[in-house]
Amino acid sequence: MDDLYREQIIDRYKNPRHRGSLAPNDISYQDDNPLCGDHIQIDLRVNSEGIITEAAFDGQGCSISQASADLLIETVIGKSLDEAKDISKDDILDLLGIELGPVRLKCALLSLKVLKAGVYGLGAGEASDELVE
Amino acid sequence: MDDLYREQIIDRYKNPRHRGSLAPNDISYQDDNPLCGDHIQIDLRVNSEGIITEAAFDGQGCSISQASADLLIETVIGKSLDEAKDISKDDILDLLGIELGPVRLKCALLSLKVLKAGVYGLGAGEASDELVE
Amino acid sequence: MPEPENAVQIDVKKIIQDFPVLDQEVHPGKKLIYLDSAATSQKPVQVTGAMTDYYHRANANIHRGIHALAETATDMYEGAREKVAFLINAATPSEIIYTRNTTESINLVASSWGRAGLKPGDLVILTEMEHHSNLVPWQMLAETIGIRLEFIPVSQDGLLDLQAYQLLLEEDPKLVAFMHMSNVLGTINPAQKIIQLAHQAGALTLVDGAQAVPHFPVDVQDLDADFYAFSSHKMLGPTGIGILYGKKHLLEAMPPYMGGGDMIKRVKLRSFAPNDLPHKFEAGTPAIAEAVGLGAAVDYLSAVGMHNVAAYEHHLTKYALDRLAEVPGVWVFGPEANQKGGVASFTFEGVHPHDVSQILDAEGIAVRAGHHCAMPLHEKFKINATSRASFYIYNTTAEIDRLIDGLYSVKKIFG
Amino acid sequence: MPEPENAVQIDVKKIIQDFPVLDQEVHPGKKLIYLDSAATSQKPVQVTGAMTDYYHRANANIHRGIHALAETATDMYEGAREKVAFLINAATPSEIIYTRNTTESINLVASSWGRAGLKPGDLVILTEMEHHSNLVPWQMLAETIGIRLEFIPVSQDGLLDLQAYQLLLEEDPKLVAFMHMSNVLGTINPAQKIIQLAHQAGALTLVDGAQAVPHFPVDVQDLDADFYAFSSHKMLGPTGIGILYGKKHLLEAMPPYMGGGDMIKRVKLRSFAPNDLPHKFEAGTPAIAEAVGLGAAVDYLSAVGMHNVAAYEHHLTKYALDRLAEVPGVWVFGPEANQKGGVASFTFEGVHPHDVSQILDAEGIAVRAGHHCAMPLHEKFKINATSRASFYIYNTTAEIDRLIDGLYSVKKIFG
Ligand SMILES: Cc1ncc(COP(=O)(O)O)c(C=O)c1O
Ligand SMILES: Cc1ncc(COP(=O)(O)O)c(C=O)c1O
Repeated sequence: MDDLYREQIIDRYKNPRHRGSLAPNDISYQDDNPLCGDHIQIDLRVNSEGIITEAAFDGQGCSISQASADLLIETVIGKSLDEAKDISKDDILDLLGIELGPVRLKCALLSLKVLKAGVYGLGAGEASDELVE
Repeated sequence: MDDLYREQIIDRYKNPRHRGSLAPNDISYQDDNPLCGDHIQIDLRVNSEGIITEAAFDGQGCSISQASADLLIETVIGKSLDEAKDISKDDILDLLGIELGPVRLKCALLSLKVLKAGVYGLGAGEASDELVE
Repeated sequence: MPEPENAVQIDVKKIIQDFPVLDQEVHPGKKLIYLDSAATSQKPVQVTGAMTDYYHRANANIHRGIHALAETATDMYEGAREKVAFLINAATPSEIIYTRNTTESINLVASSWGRAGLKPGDLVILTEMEHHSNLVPWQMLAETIGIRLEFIPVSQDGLLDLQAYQLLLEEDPKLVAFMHMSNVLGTINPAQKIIQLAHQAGALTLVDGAQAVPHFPVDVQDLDADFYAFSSHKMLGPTGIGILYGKKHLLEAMPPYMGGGDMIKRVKLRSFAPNDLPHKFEAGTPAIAEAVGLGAAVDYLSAVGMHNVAAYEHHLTKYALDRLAEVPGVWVFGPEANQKGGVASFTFEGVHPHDVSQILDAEGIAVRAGHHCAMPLHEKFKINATSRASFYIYNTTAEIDRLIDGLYSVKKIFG
Repeated sequence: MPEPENAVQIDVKKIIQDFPVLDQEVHPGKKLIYLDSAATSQKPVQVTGAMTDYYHRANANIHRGIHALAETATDMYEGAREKVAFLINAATPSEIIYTRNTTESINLVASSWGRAGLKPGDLVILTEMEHHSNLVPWQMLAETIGIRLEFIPVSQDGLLDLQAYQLLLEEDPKLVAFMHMSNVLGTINPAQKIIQLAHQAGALTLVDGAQAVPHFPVDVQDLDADFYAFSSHKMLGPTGIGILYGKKHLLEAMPPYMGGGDMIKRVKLRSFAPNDLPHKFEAGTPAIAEAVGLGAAVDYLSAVGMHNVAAYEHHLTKYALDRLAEVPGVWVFGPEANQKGGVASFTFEGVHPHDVSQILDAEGIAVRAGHHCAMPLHEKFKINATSRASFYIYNTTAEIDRLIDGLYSVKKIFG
C-alpha cells in the first residue's frame, strides 16, 4: 500500500468529514459485509429537482470501508440522483487512489452499494453486489 | 509378460485338462467377476475322510482366469478340505508363475475364491474378496 | 496410404514434445503408445508447470485472505474459471461450478436440483448408452424419492433412436440427461436437436460432456443446454477437478449441495444464508492448484484450436477404423467415422479383451479392456467387455499401425 | 530470550529449504513471512515433485486398467492410502476414504449416515467453536429431516464446558461432532474424553481433525473415534483431496454417497450394486495425482516425526504468546500455550483486523483476518473478526519477532 495514499485513508478514517445521520431524511439505507462486519448507513436529503443537498454516513469497520464512505459522501453532495446512479467502482478506486485486492474491494465498495440501493429505493437486505460491478 | 509362462497359460487356456462338471457332486459353487464377466463354476467330490477325490471347473473368461482354474483343480485333487482352505493367493501366483497387476490378479484369484466359498459352504453370492487376501 | 498428418493444422511432433510421459519405454525396448485418453488424457508440461509454479510461488487459501499470496491465489483460481467459461461460451463465469469430476457434477444436479424439484413419479429420460455416472445418480434418486426412469434405445449401429425419444417426450418428462459423445461407441449425439425437442416438451436438459469438451468445440449457449458436465483430467488438465455449467437462473434457484466454508454468507449456530454463485456450490477449500492447471490446459487447447483438435482426431479415427477393418476377427462397435469421435471399441473373436490388452501392453501399447463404465450398453450388445483404443492430439497414424501389428500378434498367439 | 530452536529435534533451516515459496519477496525488499498455515500449509518440493513425477511418468486412470501405466497409477494411488492409514493408525486402509476436503468428509457422513440413520427429533451435539464445515451440514440436515442440534458451550478462556456436555449427553444424542483443535482459539480439545463420554451415552462421534492431523500425532484407534475428517492441503499436501476415516462396520452399513463409476460392482439400467470399501464412497475418477502428493506429504511429516512437529510448534506458540502479550492493545483469544496448538488469534484495540492484516502484508507478513469460518464463535465473543497468525514447521521465532515489529508499526500508524 502506497504510503501517500495510506495517509489520506488513515486521515479520513480517524477524522471523517461526513460522519453522522440526518433526521428527517429522504433516503436512508444500511447494509453490512458479513465477512468482516463492516457496517455502513447512508442518509440523504434530496430537493424537488432530485439533487442531493445533504448527505451523511455512519458505521463501523476497517479504514478502507469508512474512508471510502466519507469520500463518497463528499462526492455525492450536489449531485442528482441520476448522477449518483452513475458512480462506478472505478470512481471509488480513483477517490481512494490505491490498488485493492478482491477482499478489500468489497470493503471499499460497501458504501457505494448502500448508496445505490438507497437511491434505487430497494428494500432492506435487497442490496446486491451487482449494483457495484 | 514372460513368454515362457505365457505359453503355459495359453496352453492351459486352449487345452484345459479339468474342464467339465461333476454330477452328482458334494460341493458346487460358482461366481463371476462383474468387471470383465469372467465366470467360474467348480464341482468337487469329497470322500468320507474329507479328501477331494474328483474336481472339475467350467466357465468362461480370459486366459488367466481359465488357466488358473485349470491349474487349481489339478492341485486340489487329492487334498483334504482343510488343505484346500489353506491355499493362498501366493500359491496361485506360483502356479501361474507370472507377476500380475491388480486387475489381472482378480482374474487369477476368481477360481480360488469360488473353491473356498464352496469348501466353507457359503451361500450363493456370499463369496468375498477377503477369502483370497 | 495414410493421409499425411499435415493435412490438418496441427503440429503433432511439436505437441508430442510437450508430453514427457510419452517419452518412455514401459517394457524394455517397448516405447509407450498411449491409446487410453478416453479414460484419462496425458498432461503437457505447460499444465504440470503451471501447478508447480502455483505451489512454489503463490500457494495460499483463497477468497478471504488479504495478504499478497491469498490475493494472487484468488486471482489465479478465478482467472481459470473465466477461461473455462470462455472455452464453452458460458454467459458468465459464475455459471461455472468447480466440482471433483463429471461424476460429481451430475450428482450435484441430481441431489440439489433433483431433490428440490422432482416428485414421486416424475420422469427423467436417459439413454441406454450412458456412462454409470449418468445412470447411478438417477437410480439413487429413483430409490429415495421415487422418480421414474426411461431410456432412449441405442440401435445396433450405435445411434440413439430419436423416434423412440419423441414418444418418450410425450410422457411429460422433467429432465433429459444424455451424453454428448459416447466413451464406448464414439457416437457424437445430436445434442442440439435432443435439447430442442426436450425444451419443446417442457423438460430441462443435462449433458454429460466428459468426452466432448476435450475433443471438439462446445458452445453451451448455442446448444441451449441447461446443465453441462465435464472433467479436467480428460482434457489435458489435472485430476481432482471437474466442471458443472448451469444456467444462472437454474443454479440460483437450487438449494446448496454441500455445507461448509465459502458457500455461506452468514452462519449462526442454527442457521445459515447461502453465498452467491458460483460459491454457493463450492464448500470448503477447493481444488485451487487444480483450477490453475485446468486453466493452463484450456490455454493449451485454445492455442491448438478446438476445431483443429476435432479435425486431427477425425483423421486418426478414420485411419484407425479403416485399418481395424483389415484384421480378421476384429469387430468395431459404433457408427462410422463421420458420426463418431476418437474412440474404437472392439472385440476380437475368441480372445477375451483382457488378453488383448495384456498382449498389447507387452508391446508397449496401452488400450483399455472392460465395460468402460457402461455395463448396460455392453449388456445390450450381449458382451461382457470390449477393448478400447482412444485417441488424442498426441497420437499418430504410425502408432495406429503399431496397434494393428499388435493385434496380428494377438491373433498369432491365440490363433 | 527465545529458547534456542534446536531445543527440539527438528532442523528448521533444512526444512525451510524444501519450501521454495518461502524464498520470495512479496513486496520490494519484503521477504515473505508466511503465518497463515491454519488456512493452508505450504508444500515442500518433495510433494510437488511427486505429483509432477506422477504426471510425467505414470499418469493413467486407475483400477480398471491392465496396461502398465494404469497398474503403476493404481499402485501409487492405493499406496498413498496405506500411508495415510498408517499415519493415523487406521485398522485397515479400506477405512480411509478419499474426499475433496474436510468439508466433504463431514458432508459425506451427514448425508449418507445421517439421512439413513437419523430421524426427526434425533439429537446431534456440536460445539460453539465449530468451523462452518462442521455446522452447516448438520443445519442442512436439521432443515431436511428435522434433527435437533445442541451445542457444547465455550468458556471465556476458549475451553469446552464439559459439565454442560454431560448434561447434554443425558438427552440421548445420536452423534457428537466436534473439532479436535480449534482453528481460531487453538484449543486442543480432550478428544479421547469427549468420545468416551459420548460412547457411554450411546452416541457415535465425528472428529473434525483438520487442524489436528497436520500438527500432532493422531491415533484414531486409541481415540476410538467413529469418524475422523481432515484435509491434505493443511498438512503439506496438495489441494483437491481430503480424508474421511470411518470404522469399517459403520462405513459398510452406510448407503453410498455419490453414484457413478468405480463405486459400483454391477450396474443395470434401473439398479446397481455398490462396490466394497473404500471404493463405495469414491465415485468417478478420483484425485489420483493428489493422492500421490498426499502420500509424499505423509512421508515428509513422518520423516520429521509428528512428535517433533508438535514439540516445535509448541515452542513457537509459547514464544509467540509471550511476545504478543508485550504489545499494548493486543488481545489474544483462547487458552494458554499448554492447551493450545500453533494458532494465535487476536484483536488490536482501535484497529480493524483488515487493517492489521494489510499493514502486516506491506511488511511481507501473511496473517489472516476475518471470522476464519467460525462466525458463531466470533459472535459469542462479540466481535466480527480477528487477526490470526498460525505456525508450522517452516516458521521461526525470528519471524515472530518480525510480526511483533509489524504490530508496533500498526500501532504507530493508527495510534
Ligand atoms: C477446524 C477446521 N475444520 C474444517 C476446515 C475446513 O477444511 P477444508 O476447507 O479443507 O474443507 C478447516 C479449515 O479451514 C478447519 O480449520
Ligand atoms: C462419457 C463419460 N461420462 C462420464 C465419465 C466420468 O468422468 P469422471 O470419472 O471424470 O467423473 C466418463 C469418464 O470416465 C465418460 O467417458
